[in-house]
Amino acid sequence: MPLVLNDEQRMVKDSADGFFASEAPVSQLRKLRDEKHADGFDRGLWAKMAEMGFAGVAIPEQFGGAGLGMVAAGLIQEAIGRNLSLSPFLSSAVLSATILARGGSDEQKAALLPKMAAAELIVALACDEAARHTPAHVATRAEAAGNGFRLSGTKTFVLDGHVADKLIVAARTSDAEDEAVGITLFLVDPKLAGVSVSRKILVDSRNAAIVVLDGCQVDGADVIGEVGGGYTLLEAALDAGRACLAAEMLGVAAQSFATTVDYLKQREQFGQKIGSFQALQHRAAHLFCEVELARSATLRALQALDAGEDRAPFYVSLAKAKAGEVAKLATNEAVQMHGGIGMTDDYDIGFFMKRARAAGETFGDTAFHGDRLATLMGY
Amino acid sequence: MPLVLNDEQRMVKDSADGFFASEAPVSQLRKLRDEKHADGFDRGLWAKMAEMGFAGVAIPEQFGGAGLGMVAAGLIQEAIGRNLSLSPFLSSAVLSATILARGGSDEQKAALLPKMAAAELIVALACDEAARHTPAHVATRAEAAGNGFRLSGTKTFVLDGHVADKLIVAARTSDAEDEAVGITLFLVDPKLAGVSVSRKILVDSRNAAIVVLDGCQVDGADVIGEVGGGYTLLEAALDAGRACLAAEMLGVAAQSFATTVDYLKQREQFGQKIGSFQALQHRAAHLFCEVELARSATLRALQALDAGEDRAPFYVSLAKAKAGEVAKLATNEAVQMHGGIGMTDDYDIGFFMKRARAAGETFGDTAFHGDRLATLMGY
Amino acid sequence: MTDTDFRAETRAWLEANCPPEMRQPVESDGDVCWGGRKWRFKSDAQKIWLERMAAKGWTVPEWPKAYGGGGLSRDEAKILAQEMQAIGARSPLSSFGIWMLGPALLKYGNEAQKCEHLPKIARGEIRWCQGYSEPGAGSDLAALRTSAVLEPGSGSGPGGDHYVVNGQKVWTSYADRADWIFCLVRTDPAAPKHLGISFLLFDMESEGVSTSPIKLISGYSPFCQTFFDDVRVPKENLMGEAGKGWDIAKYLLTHEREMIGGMDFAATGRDALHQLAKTALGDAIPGLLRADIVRHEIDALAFGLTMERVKDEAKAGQGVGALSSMLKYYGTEVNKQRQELIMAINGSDSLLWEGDTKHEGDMAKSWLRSRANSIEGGTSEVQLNIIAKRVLQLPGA
Amino acid sequence: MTDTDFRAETRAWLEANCPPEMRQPVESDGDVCWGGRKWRFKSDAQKIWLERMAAKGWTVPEWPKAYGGGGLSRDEAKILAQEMQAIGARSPLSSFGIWMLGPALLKYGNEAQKCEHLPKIARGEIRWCQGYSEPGAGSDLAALRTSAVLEPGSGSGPGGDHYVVNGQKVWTSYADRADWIFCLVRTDPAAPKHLGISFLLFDMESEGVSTSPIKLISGYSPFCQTFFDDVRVPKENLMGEAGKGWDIAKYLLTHEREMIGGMDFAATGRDALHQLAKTALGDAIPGLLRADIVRHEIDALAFGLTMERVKDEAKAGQGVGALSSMLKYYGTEVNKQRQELIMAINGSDSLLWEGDTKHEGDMAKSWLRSRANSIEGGTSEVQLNIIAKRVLQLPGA
Repeated sequence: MPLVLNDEQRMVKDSADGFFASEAPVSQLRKLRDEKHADGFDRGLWAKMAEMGFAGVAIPEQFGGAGLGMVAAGLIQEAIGRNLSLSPFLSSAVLSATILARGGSDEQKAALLPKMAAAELIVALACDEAARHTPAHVATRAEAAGNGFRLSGTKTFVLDGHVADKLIVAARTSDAEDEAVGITLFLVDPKLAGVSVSRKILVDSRNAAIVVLDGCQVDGADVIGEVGGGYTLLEAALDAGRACLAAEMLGVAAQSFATTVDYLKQREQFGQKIGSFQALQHRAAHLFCEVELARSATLRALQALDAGEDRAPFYVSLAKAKAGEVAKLATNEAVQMHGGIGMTDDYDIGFFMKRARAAGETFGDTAFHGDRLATLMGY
Repeated sequence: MPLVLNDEQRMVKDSADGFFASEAPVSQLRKLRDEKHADGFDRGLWAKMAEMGFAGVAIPEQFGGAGLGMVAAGLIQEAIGRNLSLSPFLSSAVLSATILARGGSDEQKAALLPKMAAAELIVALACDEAARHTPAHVATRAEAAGNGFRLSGTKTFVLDGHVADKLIVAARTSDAEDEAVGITLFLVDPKLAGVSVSRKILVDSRNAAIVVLDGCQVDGADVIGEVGGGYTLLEAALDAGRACLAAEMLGVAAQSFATTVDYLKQREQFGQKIGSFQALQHRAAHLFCEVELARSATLRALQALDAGEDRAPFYVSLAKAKAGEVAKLATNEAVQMHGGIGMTDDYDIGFFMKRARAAGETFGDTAFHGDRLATLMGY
Repeated sequence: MTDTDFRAETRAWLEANCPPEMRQPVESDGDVCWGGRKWRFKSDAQKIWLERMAAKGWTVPEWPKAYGGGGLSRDEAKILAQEMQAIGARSPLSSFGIWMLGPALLKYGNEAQKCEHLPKIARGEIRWCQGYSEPGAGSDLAALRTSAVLEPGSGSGPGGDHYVVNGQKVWTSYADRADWIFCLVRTDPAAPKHLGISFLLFDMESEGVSTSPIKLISGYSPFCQTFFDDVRVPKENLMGEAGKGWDIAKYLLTHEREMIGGMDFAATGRDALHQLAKTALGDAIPGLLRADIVRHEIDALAFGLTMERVKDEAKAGQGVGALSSMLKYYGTEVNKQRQELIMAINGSDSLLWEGDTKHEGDMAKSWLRSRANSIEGGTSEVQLNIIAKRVLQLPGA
Repeated sequence: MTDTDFRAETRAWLEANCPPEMRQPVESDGDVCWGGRKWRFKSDAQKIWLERMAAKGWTVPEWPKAYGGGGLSRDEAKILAQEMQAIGARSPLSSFGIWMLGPALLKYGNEAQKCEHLPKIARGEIRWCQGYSEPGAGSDLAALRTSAVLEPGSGSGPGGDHYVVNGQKVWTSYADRADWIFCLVRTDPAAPKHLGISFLLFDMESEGVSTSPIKLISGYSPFCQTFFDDVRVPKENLMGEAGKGWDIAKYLLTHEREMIGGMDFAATGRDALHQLAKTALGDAIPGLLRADIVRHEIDALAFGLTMERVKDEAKAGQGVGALSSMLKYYGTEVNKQRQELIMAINGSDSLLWEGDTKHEGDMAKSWLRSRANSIEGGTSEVQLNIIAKRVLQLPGA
């Protein structure tokens, strides 16, 4: 498949670029942060994202979604990255929608996906248990009890957990030699007895809750997919999320870079535009190349997911690793080249650096994905 | 101990700097290379190095040496690095002298060290067996036989092996759980039956022989130190060699850097001195810092060896790792900043890059010493 | 007194006089005493410790006794520092007066200025801030435009007794908490850029001075914008000659560079990064992260040794000089890298910003704070320019 | 013809016409045919293979048939390349004529020049070299001083029929083995630097041309110094207009950049670095080396995808353009890093230079050769300048 966007994808790109720039620019992030908004995002925006078809981008048309696939999802999240727009897009529309669309029962799909596509229901994924992403390390237990299971354990870094109407929880239903075996995914209502959700505000003004499950009772019908076979679903969802995070970081990097190049053309020091200093020119030119490399790797990963390639995890890790490094470099260079003003809260560039760090950390950083890449190459 | 040279060391430095610049400049290396010299070094120079006390720098005064220690040895080798001077200094005066001075019997010391200090006898160390340095991997066997041992195995990368009057060979006298145990060091005459030495010319115009031992019979009196306890001696010698290599790479880096700065001040392009281009200025300024860091780490390692600190191996690996990276950077930047002329054999800078690579590889590269450093930190 | 005697005496005095509370590790901002008229001591112990140390002149051990210092030799000062470190004693007083203005006053101030200002710095009575950068004159410091005009004289004299200062400074550290400012002003607008600058000292309570804190991306506000609106400053508050302020500024910048570059490494009990990693992650450290940590430690250790070597060489009179830019540049880059790795080691925990637990947000804030290291006190780019020009003497640099 | 038919036909033709020997991997220099008057075919098979391919125009598949090309569409050319790769067929002919002069002739040459030179290039009869750089004019190519002066006319005409060329070129690739040179010369010394330059073609056997090989640090001599001493060149050998040579030069440099940047990645069967490491070291790869390899592979893979994307975008008409500098810069840096890592993986074996075994010295020579990648065809610094100026449009760049 050629590494270019097709016509449909270019339309998605144009509409996403326009939409987020006008409806959810960085100033909205600043406002929501400063007023310590209870949700941490604007529900009006989220509703509009449903109207645009964005909330249902990864949901099949038969369940009310747009069924556009991962390249389209990535283009939306790239625009989100350019504008630092806040919404439960990643948690609900990408991660949870992928799990339900792939592994949900007909009843679960019919009950949940249309509402998710319509932005009437937010579903969050509770997977991580340690500070560093290790998806197979699941200590949360699901013991058979009543006509279902009783869940106990603590989940950290549950993106948008504080606003979730439903949680998807990974828990261990049996022990096995291989850590990846014996994990089951459950739909959990956060209002159930034995579930407590505490919001944590992060450096990038996004939220990731801690979810404590203390003998919470769920029904057999709340199992997603097969008992003990949840890891495959989980990895598929995580890879979709990682590829979209790569796209978001690409957006963060590209926008920081564009802002910096503009600044280099305006700011004067020592009687000339600082953009005329060759040392800065060379660093900017190098950065340009790096952003282009991140773009290629990201597009390839998203395409591989859409095509269902066996090598998709390989390309996803490549994209997440490369885009993570590039976003880190681009935002740090942006702050440095802006000098003092880049360090002030009044100026937007710092928000990009914060988001680059958080997105880089989410679902595996460059070290994680570099190691995964090496393992996938049998190395 | 303060990180400065004392008066004695400064005298050594001055005399070594002057000596090698006048007696063994890069042009001598070029000449020996071009005429495919049989020895690969000038025996006249080596004799003069003995007169100067350099050949005996690490040999105690009671055995005819200068007994000046490792800081002094490092200063000599730094000057060697600046001038790319060829001699068996590292192999005989540092590595082998360290082993014999530390572990040799009184007879061995009396018989060998004075001649080594006088440059009348060259002793080379045969340790490595694999392409990547792994000193404890010794497959060469020493089976008890006659009134001594019978040695069989193949040694690679025996520095100056082709001109050695004696070899020090590491061989396994017993198997042990820990690879480091059961290694014994032997003095071997390369003219013995069952020993074959083949010279290999390296990229830096130095030599490292392959030594094949095919049931070569040695005497019990040829064992250096204790049977099975050779590894400690070996490591001590290797650390002395590594610290001196760090010093040599410091010299290589500093000289390449100085040459490059001179070139930046002379060469014109686009109507101005290329040294006025800020991108090159910043790279040169960064390189200046890196060379200073390598200098500090190297001096600390040499001092730690002289003081017999327990942490000496830690500092040696730090110095070898850092100086290796800096020499690589400095020589590559030197070639790049020289442009086309730097790629020509007629110009000297390429010799520095070649030596930096070979010295970086010798007795463990930065990856080896970074890993060793981490292990020493319990990590 | 021999060094051995001095050490024994010092140890005994510290044991007797350093309050137990002042031997606890510094935990929060208020634990570090900055002094000044507005300072509120966090505890009696903090106040007593400052008074006792100031009485001995040991807030500034190497300054002359005549100006409130301890009159110690360099070796004695080193012993004092070692003995304080041995019992974990906190520094009794931190201030820009001690680190920056003091050394400049000793070198460039007149006797009256030294007698007036140095003892107050030593006793923590007056807290100073630095008025250097201006909007539009960041790295290009000498482009500053804050003006100081001598008032017309009354009658026949050559001019009045006061300068009238107008303009705006930015990045003034803690201007809102400082009592006095040392300030670069332009006294001769007609002179070439570097020559029309003078060095002025004045009270921040003077009429016409106002400050406004700048909120940083870390959420902290250590810097202010500072405005001068017809501020009248007595003529005798000029330090050095009029028009020679740039020399003093350069001298001070050198001090600042060394301070910032060495800051993190001077911190007592700085843990090695691999220890932090082992504590946080146990033995299962991802291969690429381990490699990054090892490479960082190599640089950090070699840099630490270089700081040591530069000091030792200076003491031995062997230094190559002009190395403060190297220390500033490399030290801040190493520190930034270290903060980046601390974040990586701690994964999602490092991202916490606000929350109920005590130290939540600290990690991210330290990381963000460190980003400024390579900007403040002369950017990394300016340091590299200086090395290229002064050390390497490259053309046109 | 449909692509499917074309593929089937091509496959059958290749099967029937590509000699088995020409399906073996390239092992040494002589295995690659460069053509020209001085070429000595290594084997009959090499000669036959060239003749058969040239007869079909498939040495230059996309050139028009009229000029000796194959007249294939881009898609057809891709199919041909795939089918050749599938049976491991060697390229029948490599040359600067094909890669560089040909495209420029097609764009800037007149009909007579195209008819004269293109078929000879396609058939491998004439081997070309490039006369660009001069001593003192390396990165600053336009500073060249080789002069071409029109002979005074005989009688009343505006000038004679010949240029007289004097000067010196350096870094002329294989000038000692080439038949003709395409050469930048200064025809108007009075015009501004970039405007006085013309593009001249002439025979290397002309009187007054001499070459002297330059020995490189790798031991190879792929470049020469080339001297022109009153070389008479017919006026009609001027390509394009007099004084407009710089435009042609820039066009050609773009081609050269893409070629050098993509060189290593275009190589058939390039092994991934981790495979080399596993083969050389087994599973016991030191942690830091493994990390370096992984990081390199990330960059190399992302760069490979970028090469692909740039081509695909160009085809789809979506390209951002001016990316040849990016490919040249990044591709050569990645390749240099790769060579560095191959040396590290192979440890002391990589250092071998001369010896009895067949491939001894190859690794070190490839490593040394790669150092020139970021210098030849415009240094990395020049590429970064171009990106800053043309793509980012930074001021004063």
